[in-house]
Amino acid sequence: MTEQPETVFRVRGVSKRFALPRQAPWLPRRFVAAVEGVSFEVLRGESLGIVGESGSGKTTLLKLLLGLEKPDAGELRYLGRSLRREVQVVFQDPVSALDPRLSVADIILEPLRVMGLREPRESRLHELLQAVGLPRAASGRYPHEFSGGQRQRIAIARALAPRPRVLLADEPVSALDVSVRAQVLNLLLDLRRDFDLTLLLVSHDLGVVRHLCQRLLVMQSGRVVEAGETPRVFAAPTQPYTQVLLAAIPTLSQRRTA
Amino acid sequence: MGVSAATEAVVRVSDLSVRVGTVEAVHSVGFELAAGRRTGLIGESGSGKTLTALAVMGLLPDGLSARGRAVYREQDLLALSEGELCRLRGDRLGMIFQEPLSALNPVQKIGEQVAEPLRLHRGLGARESLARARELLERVQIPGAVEKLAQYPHQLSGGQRQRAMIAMAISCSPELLIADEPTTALDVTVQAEVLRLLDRLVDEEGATLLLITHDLPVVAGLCDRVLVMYGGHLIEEGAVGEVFDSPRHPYTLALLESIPSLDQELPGGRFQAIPGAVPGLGQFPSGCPFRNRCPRATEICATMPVLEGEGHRAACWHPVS
Amino acid sequence: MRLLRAATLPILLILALTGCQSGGGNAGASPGATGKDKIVVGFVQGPTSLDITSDATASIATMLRDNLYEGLLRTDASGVLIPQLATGWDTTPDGKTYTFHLRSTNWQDGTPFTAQDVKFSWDRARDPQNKPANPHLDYWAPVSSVDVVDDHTVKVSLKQYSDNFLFRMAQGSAAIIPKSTHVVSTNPVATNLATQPVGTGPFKFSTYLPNTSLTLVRNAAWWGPKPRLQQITFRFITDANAMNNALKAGDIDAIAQLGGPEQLPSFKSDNNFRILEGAPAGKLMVAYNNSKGALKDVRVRKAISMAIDKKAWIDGVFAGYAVPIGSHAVPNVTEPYYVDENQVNKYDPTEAKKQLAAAGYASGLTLHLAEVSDFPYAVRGGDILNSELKAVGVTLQIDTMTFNDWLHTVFLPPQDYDLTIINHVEPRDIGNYANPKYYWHYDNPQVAQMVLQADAEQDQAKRKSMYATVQKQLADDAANGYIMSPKQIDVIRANLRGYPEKRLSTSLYLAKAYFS
Amino acid sequence: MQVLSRLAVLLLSLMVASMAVFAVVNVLPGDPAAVILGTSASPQQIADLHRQLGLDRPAWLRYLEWLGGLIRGDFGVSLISKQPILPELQGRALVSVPLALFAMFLALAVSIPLGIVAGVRYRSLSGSLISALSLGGIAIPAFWAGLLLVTIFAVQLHVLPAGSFVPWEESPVGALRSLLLPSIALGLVQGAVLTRYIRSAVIEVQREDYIRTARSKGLTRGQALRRHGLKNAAIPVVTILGLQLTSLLVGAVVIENVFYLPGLGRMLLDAVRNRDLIEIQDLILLLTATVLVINFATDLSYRLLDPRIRASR
Amino acid sequence: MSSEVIGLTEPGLEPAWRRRSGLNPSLLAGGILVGAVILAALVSYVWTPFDPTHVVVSDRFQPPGQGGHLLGSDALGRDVASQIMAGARNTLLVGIVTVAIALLIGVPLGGVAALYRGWAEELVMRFSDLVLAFPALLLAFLFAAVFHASTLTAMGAIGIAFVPVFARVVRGAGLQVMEQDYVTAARTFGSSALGIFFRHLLPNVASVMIVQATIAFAIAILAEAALSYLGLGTPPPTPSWGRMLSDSQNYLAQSSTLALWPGLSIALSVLGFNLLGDGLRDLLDPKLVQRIPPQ
Repeated sequence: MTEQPETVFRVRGVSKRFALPRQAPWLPRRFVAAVEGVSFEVLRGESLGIVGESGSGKTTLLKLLLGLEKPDAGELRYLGRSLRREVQVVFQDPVSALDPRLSVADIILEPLRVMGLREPRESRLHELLQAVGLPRAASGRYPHEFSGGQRQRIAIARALAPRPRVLLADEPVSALDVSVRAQVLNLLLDLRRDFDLTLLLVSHDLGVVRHLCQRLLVMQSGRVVEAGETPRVFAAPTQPYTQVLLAAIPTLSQRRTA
Repeated sequence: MGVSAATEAVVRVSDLSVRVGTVEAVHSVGFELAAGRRTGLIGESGSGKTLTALAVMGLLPDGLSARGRAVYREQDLLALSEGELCRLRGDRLGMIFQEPLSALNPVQKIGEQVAEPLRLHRGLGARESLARARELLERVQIPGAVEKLAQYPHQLSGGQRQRAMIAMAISCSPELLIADEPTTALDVTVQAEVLRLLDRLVDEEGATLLLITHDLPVVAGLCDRVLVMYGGHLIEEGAVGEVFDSPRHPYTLALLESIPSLDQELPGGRFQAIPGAVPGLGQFPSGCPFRNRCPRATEICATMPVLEGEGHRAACWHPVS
Repeated sequence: MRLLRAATLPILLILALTGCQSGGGNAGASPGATGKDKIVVGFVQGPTSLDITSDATASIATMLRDNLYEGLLRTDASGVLIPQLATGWDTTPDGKTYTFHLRSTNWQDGTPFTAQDVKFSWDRARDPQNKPANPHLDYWAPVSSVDVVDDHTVKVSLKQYSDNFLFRMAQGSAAIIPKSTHVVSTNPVATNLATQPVGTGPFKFSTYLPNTSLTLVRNAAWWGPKPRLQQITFRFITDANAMNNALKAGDIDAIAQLGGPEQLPSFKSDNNFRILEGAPAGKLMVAYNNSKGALKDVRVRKAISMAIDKKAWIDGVFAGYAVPIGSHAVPNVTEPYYVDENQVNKYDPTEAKKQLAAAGYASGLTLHLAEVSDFPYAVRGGDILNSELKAVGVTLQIDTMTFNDWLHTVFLPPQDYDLTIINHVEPRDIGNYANPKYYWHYDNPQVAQMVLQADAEQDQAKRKSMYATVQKQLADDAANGYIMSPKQIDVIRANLRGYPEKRLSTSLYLAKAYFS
Repeated sequence: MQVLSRLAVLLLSLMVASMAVFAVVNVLPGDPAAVILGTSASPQQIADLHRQLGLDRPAWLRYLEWLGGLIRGDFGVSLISKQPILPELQGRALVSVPLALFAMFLALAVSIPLGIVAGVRYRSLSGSLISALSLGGIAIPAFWAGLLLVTIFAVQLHVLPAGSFVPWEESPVGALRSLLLPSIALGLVQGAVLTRYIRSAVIEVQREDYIRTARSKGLTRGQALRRHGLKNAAIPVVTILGLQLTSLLVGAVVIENVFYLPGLGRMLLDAVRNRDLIEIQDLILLLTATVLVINFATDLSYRLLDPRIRASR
Repeated sequence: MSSEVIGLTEPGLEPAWRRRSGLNPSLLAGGILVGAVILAALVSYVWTPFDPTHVVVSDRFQPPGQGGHLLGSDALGRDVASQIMAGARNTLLVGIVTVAIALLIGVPLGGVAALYRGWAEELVMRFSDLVLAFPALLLAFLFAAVFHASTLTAMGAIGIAFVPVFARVVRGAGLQVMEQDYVTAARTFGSSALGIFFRHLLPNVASVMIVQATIAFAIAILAEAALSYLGLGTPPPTPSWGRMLSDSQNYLAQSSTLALWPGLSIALSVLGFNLLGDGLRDLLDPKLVQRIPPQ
């Protein structure tokens, strides 16, 4: 591990603001800043967690990374060959993530179709289904026939289809039942290892981030307030907000004393 | 430990079943809510926990029906007329709902909504009840209570809305307060504040609390008893310490294990997973609803075990020792 | 449930309103808006202008002639000529000079009526340069000059004797209009009568709501016996059914020329109403454009005429209240030269097909019908014609249009059409066949010649035989598809008296009408 | 501020609508003179009318003149009757406006109670019955309803006039009576539509969480619906009400022709039949403007009812 | 109510209490009525009891059942049943053409608005606001005045008046679709707007469109009937229910059933399409169907 780690994403002072609806045509537009002056780097092969509460700008940051939004200021670069192909995403809501009108096969192969990648589709499909632990028979069925956890697997399979190098996961388990979350998290662990993926995990669940991510960014109101190695941040948070955040997490060991 | 016989039960639920159309979603659930105690009702989606609470309150949606008994002070709530129930609801029985934005009337001012139970049950006039509403909003620590009285729900933040809901529910000092996932829609830091507030208020009012949640740590921090539901069955019940420290039912155990620790590494570097998925309503297996996901399941599990034990009870043929 | 009871509120309100009138009279005889000295008369069509000298639309003459405007003479209800603004007239033996002795009276605006007005009116009427031109320029064709003898005497010189002259001077467009007032320009002469009509008649103009109603009020200064009615309102109701309902509901007191005779049975059985069944008047025909395409061929025209079952039309269109005609004349006193030509081109679909085949249309022919959607008879006739022509292999394309459109495309240039269904209500209008530019484009010089000769012929027998020849020729040429002469039917409230019965004149003279 | 902004939008919409009407009538099909005279008028006639209408001047000038005239209250002169249009319009409005309002009143008076009952009891027989009735009501063309009403009340029973109009100045009661059957025919259909919308709004609102909250406070179902549900249910209904008034206005056009009422609808139909383009232009714009103003009013009342509505729609 | 209560969040689970088994009664009734109209129209091309335009005056006002006239004969002795059958053709034609016009213009407009947002959306919405200010009948009047009344002007006007309805529905539903994560995902793979429109947006708004089209069909029937009744719709001799009704108005005294059949035909087919729309709505459960002002 003496090799100089390769940078995948370089983010320098990136800001993004959104216009609010005008009160009247003659009044000036008002804006709200979603991301403000954010800088960080994502290194090849690492898993980076981005935590923060609602409104902290983590979803906007994700969209900026995906190229779905353009930053108003600052520099944001993907340093690989093709952002489209090499960076894929898994969303929070397994219902909205899959087009209900398409079969599982169509959904999983959609990136290949759109990108015009010439690959034996059939065999790739089976590979992917196997990788996410779904039976072959799933390919002809439709999203509504699957449970939340299974749907999230389908979404992951789709993300893996173009053989990405970076996987962005936006709250991948928060919409799932407690008892199935671990399955999906384990799947992410396995895939990261098997496919040598760089993982960017956006989550408000610190417990998940704690075990899935090596490094951590804490966001508050559009800014990164703390960044560091996960164990270090958990053990000794330097910023007051991080401390509050960590203290707020209910744990089984905190018992009410009647 | 167990509930001492001297403690009077505020509500005694027995043999409560809820049907969704033709499907039974809650199966013969029985439990007691002892006066002044806080009970956590735990379960994943589809476990029937919310239906159980709504059945007790007589607030089941159209098309759903409840059978069994829920006795409050010698009155079976399930047998009361709408009028009799209305006299209890909002006065003796309070309820807090999960999603404060949709649970508040979007076109009525906060003050009016908080004041309404007081007018209804205490016969207060407009001015008096609004003054009381202001006090209540202050009590739930909403900043700028006076302005908030005249504001609409959409003008409040999520946490403030939930506080307003709580103010509304405790306005008549209810004996029983049911909180249905009161913090699920909130951010972690706000959740912590609201839970602290709830904790304090329940203490001050001396109310009996039934807290419904899927979040085990929340129960650990707030409750002294816990009920665990799965597939419409009550599968384990007991004091929080006993159930969380030595769970009997494999499901409870699995749930507890699936919560990753914040200060220890994962055992074997992996999250503790329960195989399979939570089945949909009406698709649970017969007998023990957990048997198709349970590592201990045998043939006998096709028959539903009864809830056994003193104080700490579990419904399992092969309980965790 | 309280809410349901709330829903009954409007019902109570409705009951209150329907009840309002129960006190007002018996069902069917409800007075409606009608008082003792006011009358409301329903008309199918409103006037297109209030200037009687500007437009051929029959309703203008019906409403305004004799009520508001007057001429030197008029036809009474039975068609006899009687003096009006002229107290009498002298004729020279050669029939070429008329001397009219005028009544001493005033215009409704107070200015005196003089011989100058007569000269002005008729000189204007016979000058085609005027805009709008008089629709009946041909009425004055025989006139060589109109001369003022003195204030109360006018002399009219004709180029030759004209049998129709006096008759025509009794028609609407020959009404006298004031010279000194209401003229807004002199070259060409234009008046504002279209909006502010002034005459010498028993009623004067009050208000006009286009397409709704025209109201006249009594002219207290009229020369004749004071009319009993204080006010006449002509209400325009295009829809025959609405008209019938309006009469039944008491909204109107009379229907002048019933448009929908199919409802007569229901009036017949009701004592509150009287049906005035007049003599047949008007020529309802399928007019042919004799100069267009296949219709140039007499065999085609004959074939269409033979495809038409007059009985079906009489029953289907006028509920039997019509008599068949075979040429351009009707069997009543205004057209004493009438001969029955019904035997020519009798209904015979087989023969019609043969004629079409002979003309080279064995495999079919498509013709356009210009259908005036305002006239129920035209619409119903169109449906019948469509079916009858289909039976002989002619496809009919129906182009519906308003009467106004019809005037501007069929009747007036460009006169671009194949067939049209129209009821010619002007009496003694056979002379139109002398005019090849008339919209039928019937061009037969012999007929033209004979029509003119007949009018100039003083001998009654000779004249009649000439007209008979013309009628025969028109029938043989199938100049138009002559079908029937509908009977003039008015339905009036039973207590209405003095309403012109069995009227033959176009005008609806109401100076003597009153309610008993 | 927001209201002012909406007002500005309204004025702009009126401008654009007037341009659209003017364009359709004047620009699209070529020469309006030819349109008026029909497809086969002689060139001379067309040229004459062309001049008479002032069509030899540029379109934008004529548009501005027309608009300017409208603002000054000069609606021009009818091509057919040669009468000024404004007084005619005013007289006609005295028939059409009360007709529409009367029909609206009837529709509301019937549909509000029925809709609420049907919504509250949507699972029971009475609710289904009202629902089925209203479904039938929607399917019945207003003019057919008018015909049936005439047959029954005017032709058979002779209790109400079959058609035509007694002017207000002649007899206010008579005028009301002549408007009654048309209002019923018109209100029937609109009432049926409204009933359905109120019903579904009430059903919808009863399923809302805040109704359950209200009941958890001790309100009965009925109280919860009255105190918390109805105002919320009114929000979608008010939107419908705006559309409803619009369709009432248009429905009045048809109904006036069934009953021979001298209203704006008859005027419009006559103008269309006679191709009185100036009158058509005026009338269509007038009705369109009314629709726009109704929409504006709906929008405002929506704001009053719903505190959540902000600058954006 | 929160979805938790009835377990709607559960994938693959239909709320059991909705009694999905068996046919939805609205759908069934609507299907039967609409089917009857379509059947009548189709059969009328090859067979009607009589030629619907054939006049036999001597046979007029036959009561129903008399002389082989199932529904009687009209004032000119034409067979009413045959005219009703042939009139169904016209009714369907008008419905199909108007809805097709509205779909062909409205769907792309709404799609553009949903896909591109910004000024394109603004433009589409302002345009549809403007057109909405012209109710179908008003537009039909305008067209009739300018182009001469015909079936074509009627269909064109009604169709154009429906355009904003479809544009708005597609936009509304489209905006919802565009917010779905699967569209975001498609964008991350580089799907073009057109690709998203055809692959994701159109299939997902299809159910709304179907329901909306059914309702629009019903309104179109009413509007055309009203126009024909006023003489601004289908010209003679093509049989049309609206015109039959206006004809029958003249003979209410002779034959009261004459006004019954065409009115009933209109009402039943409108009812049929409305029921079908309701049934489809229950079946497909689209959330965004817009209301069209009737008549």
